[in-house]
Amino acid sequence: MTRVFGAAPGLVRASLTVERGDLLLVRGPNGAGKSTLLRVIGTALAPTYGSGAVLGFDLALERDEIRRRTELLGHRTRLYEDLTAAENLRFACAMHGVALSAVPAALARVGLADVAKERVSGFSQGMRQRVALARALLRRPELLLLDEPYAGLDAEAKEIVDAAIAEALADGRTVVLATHDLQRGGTAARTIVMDQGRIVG
Amino acid sequence: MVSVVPSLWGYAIAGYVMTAGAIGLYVVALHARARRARDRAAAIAGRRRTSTPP
Amino acid sequence: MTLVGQSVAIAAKDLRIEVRGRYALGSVLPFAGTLLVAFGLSLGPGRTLLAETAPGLLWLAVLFASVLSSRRAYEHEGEDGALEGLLLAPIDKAAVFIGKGIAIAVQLLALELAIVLLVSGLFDLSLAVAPLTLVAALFLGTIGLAAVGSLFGVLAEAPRAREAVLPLLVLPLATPVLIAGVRATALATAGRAGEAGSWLGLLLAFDLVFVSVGTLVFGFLLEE
Amino acid sequence: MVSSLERVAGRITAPRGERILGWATLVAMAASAVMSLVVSPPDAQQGNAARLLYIHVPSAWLAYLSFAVVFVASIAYLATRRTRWDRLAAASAEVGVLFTALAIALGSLWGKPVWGTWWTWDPRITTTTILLLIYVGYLAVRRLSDSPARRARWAAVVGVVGFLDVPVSYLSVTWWRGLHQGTTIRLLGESTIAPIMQVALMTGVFAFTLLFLYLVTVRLRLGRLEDRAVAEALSPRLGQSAEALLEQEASARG
Repeated sequence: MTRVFGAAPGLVRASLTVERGDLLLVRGPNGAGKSTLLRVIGTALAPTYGSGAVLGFDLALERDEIRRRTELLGHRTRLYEDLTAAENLRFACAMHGVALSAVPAALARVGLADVAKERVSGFSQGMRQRVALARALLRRPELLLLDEPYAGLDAEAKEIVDAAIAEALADGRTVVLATHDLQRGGTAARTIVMDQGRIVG
Repeated sequence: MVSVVPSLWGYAIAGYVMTAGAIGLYVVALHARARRARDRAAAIAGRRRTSTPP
Repeated sequence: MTLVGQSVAIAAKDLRIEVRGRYALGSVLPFAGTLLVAFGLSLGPGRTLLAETAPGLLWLAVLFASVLSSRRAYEHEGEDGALEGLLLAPIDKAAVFIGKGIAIAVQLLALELAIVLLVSGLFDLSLAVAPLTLVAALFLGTIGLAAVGSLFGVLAEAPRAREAVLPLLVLPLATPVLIAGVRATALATAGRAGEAGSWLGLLLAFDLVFVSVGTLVFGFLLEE
Repeated sequence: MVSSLERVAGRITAPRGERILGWATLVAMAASAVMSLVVSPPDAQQGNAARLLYIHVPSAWLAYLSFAVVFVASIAYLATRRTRWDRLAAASAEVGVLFTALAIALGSLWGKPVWGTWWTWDPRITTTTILLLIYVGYLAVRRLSDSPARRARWAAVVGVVGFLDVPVSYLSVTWWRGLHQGTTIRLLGESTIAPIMQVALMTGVFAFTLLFLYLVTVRLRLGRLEDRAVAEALSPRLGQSAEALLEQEASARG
């Protein structure tokens, strides 16, 4: 699977297979192509050359099937500033066909139950990451793609992320975790290292 | 009185000169851009062949 | 969730953000008001000329308001990359086009209410003569402008998009709406509403073309 | 059917084919010039200004022909994602802008002696002006994105929507124009033009069409060279010829 965009190739040669139910850890310096790899797997970015299959569905032709079963958590929170935390999640429910009743529980899990009615514009970066995490937990995606989920989080929030990963793995669901955080990802079944758009380790 | 047919050659000439000029300039520009693009591709390819070890 | 359900959810979200941000009330309406006063200053103070050009001035204000509202509809998606969220949702991308179109249309209709009142006050446009035809013209024109704005507003979010790309795209394409809208409005306010039928038909044709084609091709604009 | 079309197109665009087309265009244009300026008589009322007919009508014809080519190429690109359709759309659009502008300039130049003013909102010229603005919008959209695939997709959408807008615009302008002044004085003049003039006009349309083919062919070659230059800069990392990779993208999607 090769992905080149603009003049600078973001990801040159990456052939990769992940077993279901595994935790894959992706290491590498900033700009090594980790985000690009995750965005291509999560169908946020179409590969310029080459092809791939995620959860058995073709990357180019069956994107909606992949999107139904995948959640991509990137450093951009994709939230609406003028909406409250609850409203952001309720909209996500409408888009993904999830019952609205799941919202309170998801917010509670990330410790934001008390600010559910407040607008995201007043939130700190850490709180926004938590709302994005809550949105990811709204449904039980078969494939969880986490791109630097720990960035900007306090210790307590990092625990929540670990708990979410552990829960997903317990359910036999797959997680791909890209992070610098060396203390995290201990239980990874496989680790790959990336540098300048290539998988080197 | 013979109706004098207005010659109005001026307008016709102006139109033809403008058209010929515009088309001529465009053709020249196209060929120039084509030559420049070919040279740029050749230059890059040349540099690449010399820089990568055989 | 059906296409309709998704579209309504997106429209509701857009309108809630719009009400919270009060962009239409806060900046588009003042802009339209300034525009109308400027028209008056440039064409006035002779009342007859102003009364004659009033339909044109009204629709010019509506046209520019539609461009501003369309850009705004996608601008608030861009803040934290929310547009990518819509791309990743397993929904029919046409729902984004329709949902945003509805939101833009609703805002435009609200703005038009104010613009019409302003124009009738400033330029003696007689609204009571054939209100039904006038409302029909505004409604059909708004659907057309919302469709074009919803379709190309997403391009204004492109990394290298300059301010002018949206008006440059929308205004030429919206020529039929401008012409038919102005003619229908002029006929309605001049008591010759009976003759406005053909213009309303033209507006309807424009709407059908743009809503259907927009629904078909919008996915290509959003796709990564 | 499409592949045979592409084979024919392949032969035309080979360098030798381009040169032959070039010479044929030159001969046809010369013949058209002789017919228009020498052989056909001046018009009874408009004198020699009427000779503008032989370049104004072919230019306007090319303006609409090229946008129709952009329309078809845009649909073909959206359906197949092959970069050659996008290149054809871009080539036809660029050539089209030139002839649209020429048609408008010639139309108003011709209007001056006939109507006494440069611009009279004649329905056809006004619609052609709207067409020019839509083209300018199309070319602006082509400069919006850095990723070739995205640029091609966005341009294709504008190519499709823009083309569908033209008939509705023409209708609205014609109705709008028709209100103020009976039947507009048709540029061609009410009387059917003399047979010799019709032959001159046909020669002009034929010559301009050949010219269009030639210009698009050269512009296509330029498009390929420019894409290769970009791909060449990337290809060392990929170790394969860029052209093969660009086509692989299409088959992977197909």
